[in-house]
Amino acid sequence: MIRSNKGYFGEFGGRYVPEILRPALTELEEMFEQLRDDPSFWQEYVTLCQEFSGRPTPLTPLRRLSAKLGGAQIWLKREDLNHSGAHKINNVLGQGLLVQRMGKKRIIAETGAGQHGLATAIMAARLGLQATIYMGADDIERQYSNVFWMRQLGSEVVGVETGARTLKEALDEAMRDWAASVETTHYVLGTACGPAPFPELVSYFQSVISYEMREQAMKQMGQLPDEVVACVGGGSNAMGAFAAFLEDQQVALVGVEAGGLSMKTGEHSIRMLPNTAEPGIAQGYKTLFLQNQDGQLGDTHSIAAGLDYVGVSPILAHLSQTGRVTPERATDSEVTEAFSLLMKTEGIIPALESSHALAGGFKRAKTMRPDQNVVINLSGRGDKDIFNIARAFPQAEWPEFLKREAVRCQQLVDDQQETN
Amino acid sequence: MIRSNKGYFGEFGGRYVPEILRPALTELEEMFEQLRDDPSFWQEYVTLCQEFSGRPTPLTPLRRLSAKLGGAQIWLKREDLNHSGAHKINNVLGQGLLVQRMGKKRIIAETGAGQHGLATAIMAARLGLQATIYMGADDIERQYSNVFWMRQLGSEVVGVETGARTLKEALDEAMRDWAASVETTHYVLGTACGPAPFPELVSYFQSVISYEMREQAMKQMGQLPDEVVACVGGGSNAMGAFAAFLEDQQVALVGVEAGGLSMKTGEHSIRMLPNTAEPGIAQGYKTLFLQNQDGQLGDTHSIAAGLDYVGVSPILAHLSQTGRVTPERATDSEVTEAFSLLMKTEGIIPALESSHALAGGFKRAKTMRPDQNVVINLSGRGDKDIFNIARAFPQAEWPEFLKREAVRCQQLVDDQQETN
Amino acid sequence: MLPQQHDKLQVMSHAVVGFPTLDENERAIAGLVASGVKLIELQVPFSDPVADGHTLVNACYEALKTGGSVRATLDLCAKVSRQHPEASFILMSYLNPLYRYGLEQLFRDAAAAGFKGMIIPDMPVEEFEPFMPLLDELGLAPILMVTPNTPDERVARIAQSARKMIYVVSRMGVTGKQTQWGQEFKDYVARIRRHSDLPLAIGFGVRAADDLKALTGVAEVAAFCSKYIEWQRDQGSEQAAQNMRQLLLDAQLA
Amino acid sequence: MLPQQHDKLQVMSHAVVGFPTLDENERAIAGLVASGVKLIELQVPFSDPVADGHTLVNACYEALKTGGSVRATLDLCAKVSRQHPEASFILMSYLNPLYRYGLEQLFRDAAAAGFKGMIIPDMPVEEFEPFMPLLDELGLAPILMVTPNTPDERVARIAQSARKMIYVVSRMGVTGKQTQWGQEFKDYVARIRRHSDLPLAIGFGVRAADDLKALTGVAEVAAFCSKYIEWQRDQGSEQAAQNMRQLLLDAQLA
Ligand SMILES: Cc1ncc(COP(=O)(O)O)c(C=O)c1O
Ligand SMILES: Cc1ncc(COP(=O)(O)O)c(C=O)c1O
Repeated sequence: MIRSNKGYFGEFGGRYVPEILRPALTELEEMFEQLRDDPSFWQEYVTLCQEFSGRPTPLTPLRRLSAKLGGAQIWLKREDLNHSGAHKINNVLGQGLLVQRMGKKRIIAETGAGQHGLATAIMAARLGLQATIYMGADDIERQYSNVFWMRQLGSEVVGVETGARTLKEALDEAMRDWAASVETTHYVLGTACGPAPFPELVSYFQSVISYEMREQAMKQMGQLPDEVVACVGGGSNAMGAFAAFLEDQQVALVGVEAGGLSMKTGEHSIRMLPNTAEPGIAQGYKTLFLQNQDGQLGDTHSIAAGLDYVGVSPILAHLSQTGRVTPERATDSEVTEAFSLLMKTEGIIPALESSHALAGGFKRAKTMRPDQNVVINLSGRGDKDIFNIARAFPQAEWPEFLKREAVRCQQLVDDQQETN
Repeated sequence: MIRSNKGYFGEFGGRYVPEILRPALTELEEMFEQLRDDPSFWQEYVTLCQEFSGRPTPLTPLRRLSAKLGGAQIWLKREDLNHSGAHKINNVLGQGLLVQRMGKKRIIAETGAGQHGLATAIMAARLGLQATIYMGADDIERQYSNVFWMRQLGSEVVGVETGARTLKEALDEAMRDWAASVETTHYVLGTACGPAPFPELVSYFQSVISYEMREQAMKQMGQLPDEVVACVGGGSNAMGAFAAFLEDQQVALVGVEAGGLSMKTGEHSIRMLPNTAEPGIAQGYKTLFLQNQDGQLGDTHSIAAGLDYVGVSPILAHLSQTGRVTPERATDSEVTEAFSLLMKTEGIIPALESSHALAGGFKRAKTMRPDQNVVINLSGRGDKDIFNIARAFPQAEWPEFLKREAVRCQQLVDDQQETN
Repeated sequence: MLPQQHDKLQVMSHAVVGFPTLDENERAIAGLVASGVKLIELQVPFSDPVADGHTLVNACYEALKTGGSVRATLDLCAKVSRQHPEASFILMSYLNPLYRYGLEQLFRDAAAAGFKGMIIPDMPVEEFEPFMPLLDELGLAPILMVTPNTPDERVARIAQSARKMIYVVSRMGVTGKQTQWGQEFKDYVARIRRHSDLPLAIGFGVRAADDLKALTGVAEVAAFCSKYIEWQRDQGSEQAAQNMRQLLLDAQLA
Repeated sequence: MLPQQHDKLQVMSHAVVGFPTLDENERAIAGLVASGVKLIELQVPFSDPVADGHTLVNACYEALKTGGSVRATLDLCAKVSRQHPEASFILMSYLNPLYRYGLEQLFRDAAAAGFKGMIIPDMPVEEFEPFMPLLDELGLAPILMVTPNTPDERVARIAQSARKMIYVVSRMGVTGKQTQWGQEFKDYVARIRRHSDLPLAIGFGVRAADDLKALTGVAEVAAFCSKYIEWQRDQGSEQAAQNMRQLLLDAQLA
């Protein structure tokens, strides 16, 4: 695993936080420093992932699709089979172990599309912790199904009404809560970003993906893969997929960002390609941020809510600058195409986030030889996001169904109120 | 594994089908007879389940919940972690192997709630088969999200407009298709029912559940469980969960049926308790059917669409009559309570079908000693069914969200038509 | 009267008991007999008629609401076989309603009601075999089905328990669609005849005078059922009987 | 003028540059000065003001739309520090806008514009240390924050780079809520004084005359910011200045 230089990866990383948050981060860092080299802690974590989330996730060969594309053999690392439907649960379970060791009884988290919030709510229920999830009021409105589940799981979901009412504001609000509650509360950061030690800590837990991948590749391919491809939102699934291969220079590591509608400002979420993001310091750390001349963080767009983020893991910012990680992008329309291709050819429903990795991976595989192997990290499944996917594939039947279903459910709500 | 006596289990089972379907069933039976004792076939099946669906699924201890209820230790066999979100995929993958061996290129299936149809559509995409899924027109209307996925996966979904327009009619219609296409088409039956060899064949594939469970119990508990509990719709997940323990008399096997609203005719789907179903012959086999005096199959009700079925596996009908399997029931309200309890205490979202097993299992565990172990088969996850669950837990926010979402999606559809 | 081998083709038609009503069944049967039809199936409606096409499925669904049942079918047969001694009535049913009634009792009551034979699509020959002595005693014929994909040994076994006629399913599929009557079909009929001297009733896909013409000289009976029920449904029993009369004229079977 | 240790409590207040407009900022500051406020933070609005409460967050969001920026803040300071030589202006900003500007250049330009100090909540002392010679040369004071949970060694390190005053965060949490000023708080202030002779500015939770009275004799400065911005937002800058005047009278600080 990669190690920071006092929280820095090259010029990126660090801990730029209000003084009030420093002690909690220091405590977390010290605990992490002690545990990371303790093999029994890793074993405890792996066992938890196994018994609760079904790890190891398989490495699935895509025989029909590889033959159809006619290039390298394509394999999927199936993080979609995790409990909760995405890799986010790995990190959350790991942090849950830390929370138990710290003796804290309350956790908070920010969430955009709701995936990390849902994973956090699941962990809180499993461990008996009180959870508050901050979510932009506009995100709540658009991702109500995840809110529904978080509440059913017993978490408090707080809508954030400030600013643009989306992920950024939710993150800021969670920070504010933490500033007031830091002595009893752990902030479960959801990706490999934020102030040290979060980027390193989240990557450490997510690295279970690539350690499994490595072992599976040796068994199933008889060799290391030629390329590993992952989508990059905050960067946690990518760091998880890359971590175990960083020293293996023969394994190309490819991070696919959200190309959105175009390269125009505000129409994508690309941070690692030239002429996009610039170094900046915000949200507690230094990385490549999409921002304007005045250092105001910029607007982003992606068809996949989970990739719609202005910053990127400082580790990836560094690795892309050193050339170890190759940045790629996939546009919204390439993404929906890859999504459909995987579904129809292999019977797997990918998340729109993960479909970025598919689009990038398919493109690269086509240029490679049939004796080469590409592993694409399928970070999550799509069926948890039917509302998002129905938006990505507009069909007249869907709004019609929703209207009728709304009438039926309204009736149920009314009936219930009568009997109460 | 249990073996039939020429397709019969005690007085139940058999093959009561129009003459035209007999050759296909005989072919299937002969193939199955050859393969079932071939360890390399089982290995091929297990490998497919592993690489595509992530088996083995874990056996998750419910520590907090067990402590809270204060009885036996409760464990969940996590079929919800399968690809597609339920145990249905096991059977479908197994039948996929048979289809490949038979060289057929087309499959058909019936589906009620859509779970088996979805699993079939997934298998068809993965193996490159053409699939037609029959579904009652009313079920299509209420379970549109599954229809959406099946179509995205490339399957043809045919709405059945005859009769009551639900599962029964879809099954009949699939049979009719099969009668016309039997030489090129395989009928992927979705549960341990229907004419021989389906009950035995489906149970054979699903038995992977209990073979894993047995091994895991020895490793994790150091002994066999005292009870294994499963919900019973057609009976496939129950047979899957029971199969490996049939000879172990010390392991109690409990099948929980849908108690619905009450014991009144038409308000439940209980077939194995006294004064409910009677022996009958329909849909190709003999079993306990809910029916009236004149032998007309009856109306059923359950909060869980997948348990809403008039018949039951002939194997379970037999095993419940011999006393090896103990029938239980859970009412709709006991089910929603168990659903919430599991979510809030352990962070797992169960399917409503599986919540019947939870309700039954929790009730029994409470009466047992802390040194005893109950394994509940969690046949599927609930997040695939948000529409069903939202109906089971009426909340004013949900129809409001649906209305707004319908407007947004209508806009997208209209925009798209303009640009076309 | 039931036909003999090599008799000229006759049409067998159909009633779904309770469709559109029990009273209307009687009038419709009278109309059929008056039109010259001498073989009539009385179908017990069933909740799950897997071997039927949409027309009969929907007719069953309606018939159940108006009181169609095993009992009603026996009663109807008792009446119409008295009213029309020149016609033969065949009990058509799925197995479960009969099974619930009690098979032995049902066979006795069916014979007493005047039924001459029985078509039970989901009752395989193996299940009939133990009852053969009783059925022969009662003079109640199991009219068993063969299909294009029934293997020879099985045709032989079926032929052994079949009585009065064999129901030859014309093609793969269910009732209510069109069939081709080419050489392949004739070879198939010939194959069945090698196993039995019984007259053959051709079912599935007989929907027009041309079909009847094609079958004349090939088989002894043609089942003209779904199409007749469609007439009855859309035009009423009286008009359906007139259509039937015209059909027999057009097919030169009147 | 910036206070000396043991000076009587004075109020520090606030402007978000661009809120409600750049022009209005000038009038609001004139009002504050006329009311008797001699210490004023000029906040560069930022897209992600993590350490602020809702009032300031929303003010930032609005200010960005009306042209609030680093440049505008420097320009505003240049004007108001000329107009009000009796007042001291403090640059308040999150790090990124300054970092993008270039820190060294920013420090020079800020000093040239007349700023006397800087509050940058997300710039830790470690990042200031390399700039201390330059800042001392420019006479631009880093006003560093300490919080109740800052350990002693770190207070000592902060005290070393702090100039002119130390910003004492009164409690856990963010701006804009109420705080208790009991013994625990006094112990906390005493703990800070053990590390530095600089005057102390108390921030977070100062929202009424009673708070100011409680702090009189305890600290040299009280930051009265969120509440003032609420007045400005709800009642306009003129009324806000009058409220401020009344506040100082009520707190016996006028
Ligand atoms: C399925 C899935 N993949 C990827 C991401 C992006 O996050 P990260 O880059 O941290 O893996 C998300 C975020 O919600 C997600 O849900
Ligand atoms: C999750 C789940 N459990 C159980 C069932 C009931 O089927 P069976 O009794 O065959 O397991 C279904 C059927 O759709 C299902 O989806």
